[in-house]
Amino acid sequence: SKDSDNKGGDTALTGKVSTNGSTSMDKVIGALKEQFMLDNTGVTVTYDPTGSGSGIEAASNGSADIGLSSRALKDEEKANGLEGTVVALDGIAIIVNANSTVTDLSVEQIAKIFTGEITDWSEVGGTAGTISCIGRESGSGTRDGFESITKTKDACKLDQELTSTGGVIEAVAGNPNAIGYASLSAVEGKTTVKAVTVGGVACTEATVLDGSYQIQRPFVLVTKSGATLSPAAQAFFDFATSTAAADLIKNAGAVPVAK
Amino acid sequence: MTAESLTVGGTVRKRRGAREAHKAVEGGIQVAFLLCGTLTVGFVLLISIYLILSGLPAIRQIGLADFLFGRVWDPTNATTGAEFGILPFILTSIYGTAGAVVLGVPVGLLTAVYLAKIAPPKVAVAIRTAVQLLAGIPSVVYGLVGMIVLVPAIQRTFSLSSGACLLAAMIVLAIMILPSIINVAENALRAVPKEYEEASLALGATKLETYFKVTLPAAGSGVAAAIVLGMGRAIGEAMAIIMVSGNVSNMPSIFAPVRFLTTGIVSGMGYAQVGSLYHQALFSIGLVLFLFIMLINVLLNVLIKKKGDA
Amino acid sequence: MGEKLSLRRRVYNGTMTVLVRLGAALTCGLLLFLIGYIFYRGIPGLSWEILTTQTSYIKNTVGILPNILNTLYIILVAMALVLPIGVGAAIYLTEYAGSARLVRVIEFATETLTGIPSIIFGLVGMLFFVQKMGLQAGVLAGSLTLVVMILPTVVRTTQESLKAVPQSYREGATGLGAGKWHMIRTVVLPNAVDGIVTGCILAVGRIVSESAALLYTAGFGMVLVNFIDSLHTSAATLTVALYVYATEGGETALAFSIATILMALTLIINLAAAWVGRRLKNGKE
Amino acid sequence: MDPILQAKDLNLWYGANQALHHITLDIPAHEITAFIGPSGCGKSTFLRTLNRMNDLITGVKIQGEVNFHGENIYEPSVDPTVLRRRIGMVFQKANPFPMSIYDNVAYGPRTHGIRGRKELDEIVERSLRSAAIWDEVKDRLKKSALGLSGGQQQRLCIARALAVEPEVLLMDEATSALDPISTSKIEDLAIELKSKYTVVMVTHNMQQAARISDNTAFFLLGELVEMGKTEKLFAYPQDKRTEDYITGRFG
Amino acid sequence: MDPILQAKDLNLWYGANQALHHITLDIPAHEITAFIGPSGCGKSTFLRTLNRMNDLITGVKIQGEVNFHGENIYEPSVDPTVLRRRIGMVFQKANPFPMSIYDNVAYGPRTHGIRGRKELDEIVERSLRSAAIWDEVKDRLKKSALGLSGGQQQRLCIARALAVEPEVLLMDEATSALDPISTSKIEDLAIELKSKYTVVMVTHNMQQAARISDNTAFFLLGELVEMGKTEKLFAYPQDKRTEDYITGRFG
Ligand SMILES: Nc1ncnc2c1ncn2[C@@H]1O[C@H](COP(=O)(O)OP(=O)(O)OP(=O)(O)O)[C@@H](O)[C@H]1O
Ligand SMILES: Nc1ncnc2c1ncn2[C@@H]1O[C@H](COP(=O)(O)OP(=O)(O)OP(=O)(O)O)[C@@H](O)[C@H]1O
Ligand SMILES: [Mg+2]
Ligand SMILES: [Mg+2]
Ligand SMILES: O=P([O-])([O-])[O-]
Repeated sequence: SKDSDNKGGDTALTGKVSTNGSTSMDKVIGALKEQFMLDNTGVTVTYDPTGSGSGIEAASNGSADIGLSSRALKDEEKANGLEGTVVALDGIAIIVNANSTVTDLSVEQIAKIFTGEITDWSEVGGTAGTISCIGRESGSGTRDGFESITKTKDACKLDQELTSTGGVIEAVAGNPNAIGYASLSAVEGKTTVKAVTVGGVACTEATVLDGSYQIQRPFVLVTKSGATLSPAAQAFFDFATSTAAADLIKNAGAVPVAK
Repeated sequence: MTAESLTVGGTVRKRRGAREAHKAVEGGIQVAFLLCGTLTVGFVLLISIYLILSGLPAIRQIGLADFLFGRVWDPTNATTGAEFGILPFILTSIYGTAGAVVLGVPVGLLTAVYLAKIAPPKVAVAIRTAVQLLAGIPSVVYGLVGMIVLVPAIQRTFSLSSGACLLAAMIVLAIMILPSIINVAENALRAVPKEYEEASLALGATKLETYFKVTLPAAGSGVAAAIVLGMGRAIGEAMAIIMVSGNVSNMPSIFAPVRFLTTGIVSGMGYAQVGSLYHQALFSIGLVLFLFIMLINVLLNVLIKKKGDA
Repeated sequence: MGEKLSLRRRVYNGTMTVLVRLGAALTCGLLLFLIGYIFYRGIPGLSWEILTTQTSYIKNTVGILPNILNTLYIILVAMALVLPIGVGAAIYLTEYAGSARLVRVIEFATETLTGIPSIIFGLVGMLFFVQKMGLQAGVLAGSLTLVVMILPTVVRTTQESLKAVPQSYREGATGLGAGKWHMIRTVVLPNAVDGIVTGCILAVGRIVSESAALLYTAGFGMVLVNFIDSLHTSAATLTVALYVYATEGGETALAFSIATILMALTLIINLAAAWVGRRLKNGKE
Repeated sequence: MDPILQAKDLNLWYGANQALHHITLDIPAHEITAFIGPSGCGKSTFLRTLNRMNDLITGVKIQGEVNFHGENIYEPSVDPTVLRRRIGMVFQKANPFPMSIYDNVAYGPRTHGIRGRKELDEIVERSLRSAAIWDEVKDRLKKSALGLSGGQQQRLCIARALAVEPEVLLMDEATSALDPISTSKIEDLAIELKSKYTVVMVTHNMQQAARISDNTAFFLLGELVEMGKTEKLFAYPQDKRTEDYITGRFG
Repeated sequence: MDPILQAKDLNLWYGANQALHHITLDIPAHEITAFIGPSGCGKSTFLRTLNRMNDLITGVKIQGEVNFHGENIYEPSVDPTVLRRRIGMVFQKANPFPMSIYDNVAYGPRTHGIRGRKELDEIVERSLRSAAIWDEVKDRLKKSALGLSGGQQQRLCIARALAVEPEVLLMDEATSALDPISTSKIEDLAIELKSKYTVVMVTHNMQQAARISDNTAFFLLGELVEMGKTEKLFAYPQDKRTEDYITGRFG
């Protein structure tokens, strides 16, 4: 297939591939582009972690070759001539401070916490303390995924509204009473925060892939339907969606979907 | 001797061409420098025009009153409809600036008095160097330290659910405006005629009484200018406070996570779709911020002019 | 005559003395704390490794070489543009301008630019340089934005040093039949060079510490690219990288290491400006 | 009568330069004493030693005594602010504070702890009356003092000095910047004041010294050349240098 | 002989203030002409009209003519840089550039396009010799001119002016900041120079005018009161005001 050609480096690709969007995809895209650039030394792949909203827009107005979204495209976006290709699935881990005694929450409890119905950790089995909800800026794919699944759309009462996945992790790490949501890929391996089980199911690649972990969403590459990508961008796109990328994606903490 | 001789270089006729080329060069250079000079004016116009052009459409669509006085900012709410009220941002910016002034001005003025009147020259030089350094530290560094040190400290001290709040931003801003307040105020204090102090001392006032009851009031407009300058800095700061203020578009209160005009722009910019009303509204916020700054500039000019008159 | 001040006045004086010293001590203490804390957290993380590599997701290592280079590139491009414009504007104002009104307008514009917050420069830079002129977010768009922002610094310091050049030098040169530009080039500018250098150092300081104006004009790119490509490739400077690593990547240790580098740069820049400033003073005496 | 102020073998240095040499002199209470001498001879310097205003200048060194009511004011136990309250001063250049006329006069009393509105009102009125300026300013007490004419400003400064009820009033060329009418007002004022206060004045104007002072001291190059009753000193100067000076032969 | 410079009914205003009134005067070639008069009478102003140095001051308005070799230098077609090359100037305060002695003298020739090393060397030596300073500086040509004494600096400035081979040398109180020895060196120099150049000098020092000038013009309040051969003007002043001035009765 084409990507194996690239790997062989027979076709000397050159140029620049710009990607722009989801901050949750930081790890995944970071790993993919790095490998791709090792394989194709003539190509530079850039990644601007700006958020899913502007990633989708960047793809549509052409300021980036490939947009990155951590939520599925909406119908109206598709109608506007955008095409989404899922590269991976990602769990949205519900994270609490490493010192928290809470280990499991149901989706309903999570929803009540974020909408302000439950305000103290003692109500969900933790040590008493006012819960601090940390969420994402509107426009974030992670927020979109979280709110749709927990049915809390536009109803969350947040203590902090941060512009990035890492920001949420840091804020939860620094606050014993905090709860937040963040991409599984970014949470894996962190010791300062821990992911609670949701309805008894831990957030892992396996549970995301088999669907037993409910709070999940896709990582999407956004392109303009009909428009042709530059050879370099096309090669990167093909590489990212190929099985060859699966290990990279897995190592980055997400769940590859390529068959 | 003919008229020509003076104009083209007298006896050395072969230089006539060179002379004329030289004259052209002189003219060209003057025009080039003029262009450089007017470029600054061009930049100011560019900024004003772009902000107005890109800020007005959203305001027109949202409605000026709803935009300025709306209490809810929820630009992507699909359930109940998006809302674009920036009153929380405006008030937060005002409160935050006021807080920074309340915290920073006393410390700044006291330091200025110390530097201008009390400190031994060598100590004064050392402190002045320190103050300059404080002014040069990048704002993200303030934000970083605020995020790692100040925010947890506030949370623990006041047993809050989260320490990222208006107070944290006020403290960071207060520290950031210190250098400009100290500098301007110190200069103003030094400019107060010695006669005022002599008169006060001759009446039996102590030095400190003199500094606070005569010198400081006499430096009034300069001190005011220092404060206004600090206000301008505070209201325009973005990157330091985005890291400590919680970033939720609440109406301001001291322990609430809040969003400023500046941080509203920064955090929205990554997520708003270009061309959407949300995106356009961010430029409208920019326009409002710009108007605030212009107001402060005018104030500053008035104060400086007053100082010039006195 | 052994009479003493009333208790109330002694209390007032005592309190004020304490307050004034406290204020000064607080200012110094803050600075010492900031420097100390940042160095304490940042120095352990500094390594040759970090300074000379880029962040790798595969190897799971961090490095800030791209950001160091981006910062240098932006300094280079911005200074190369702002220096001639700023010095030119200052020369126009001090040496040529005939109309007092034009001078006032230009000086007012310069003052206005000084007061505008950097986020506004970022916004307009994005609208104009990135969107309108179609430059990609990168070193070029970022530098152009910064040129607008730091122009007043260069104009003002240059203007001051031009004014400090003795009028008698100008008269001397003119009396020998030198044309205006020749005179400026041969006797005025060489004597103002210290001030121009000070202005440049200050401007470099602002470039190094700037972040808000660069987010959407220079971008967040963390990839090593060569100078030419960097012009139109998203390129995060050290400050932007600090912001990204601190808030998005959760790399606090790395953020403090960058902060350490930035503090050291600030220190060097301040000292350099002070040193040149002193030389300027001595030279003119 | 005992002298209220007495300098004994007073020497003063600015850094390494000696500005006063062995000054010994008595200032009688309730009289006007004038210091005359050419520019730079040390009149102002000496005047300022009398209420320790020289303390404020760095590098000043003083040797000798100045006794006020027989007590050396340079003793460490003396608080100069208390001293200055009792020995007031008016400067060559009128220096009202940039505040209202009222606040200018009230400044001293307030500093010394008087807060009562009524009491302050009384002091302000009394001081302004004593300084012969009440009628001119009584309708604009709340206006800025900087709006007054030079002569009015100087009288305001005198009122301000009187408001703390000093015993001695030092005046350093208090009229030299004024027009003749203002000058004569202040001269009249000085004569009136001496019933209650002791006045010491530096003047460049020999006519003025002759007109209003009771005693005159003549300084030259940091030395006191001669001091005596004014009529006597001008009529029969004891020292050749004094004679040269008052007959205008130098200075 | 025709005058080399000729002012005709020259008026000059600084803004609204008229500083020169109807000056009409001839300056003969190869002689020394001195301008005298009390401070502020317009001597410098008039001198600077002769090579258009007043062009540099904003707000100056000039009416009338100055003819150089019969040609009006205020014609629009005249290039002032060419004019100033031919009418050089030396200022009251020596103003060497902060460069080496050599570069100071070479500045003018270089400005006018001479680049050749050897040619420049020659010009520098010749000019320094003409200014009677060669021997004092020949071993330190590469050293900064600011290291010279005041008198040497002034002679260097003269050398610098001579290096562009002017026809006229304007000197504005060129010796007033100098000690007597330096002054007499420059006076001797002026006398020597007149064989090749025309010298116009402003001086405050009447003895100097009397000693070295051939013609003297006396200015008062912006007017030319009288001009004539120096011996005659000093011996038999035609105007009462000239007489008062030169006998020291005012100014
Ligand atoms: N602050 C100072 N530092 C150093 N020297 C000073 C200072 N003040 C005055 N002097 C010197 O002390 C000498 C006496 O000065 P003083 O002002 O007392 O003279 P004066 O008699 O008041 O003169 P005038 O009539 O001009 O006011 C002068 O030589 C003066 O230069
Ligand atoms: N640049 C200027 N702007 C306005 N007025 C000026 C300027 N230069 C000189 N004047 C005024 O023009 C008048 C003549 O001045 P000028 O310098 O020619 O006098 P001068 O005879 O050279 O005096 P001096 O002997 O003191 O040098 C003076 O009243 C002076 O104040
Ligand atoms: Mg005096
Ligand atoms: Mg003159
Ligand atoms: O992936 P997001 O940054 O859009 O949450």
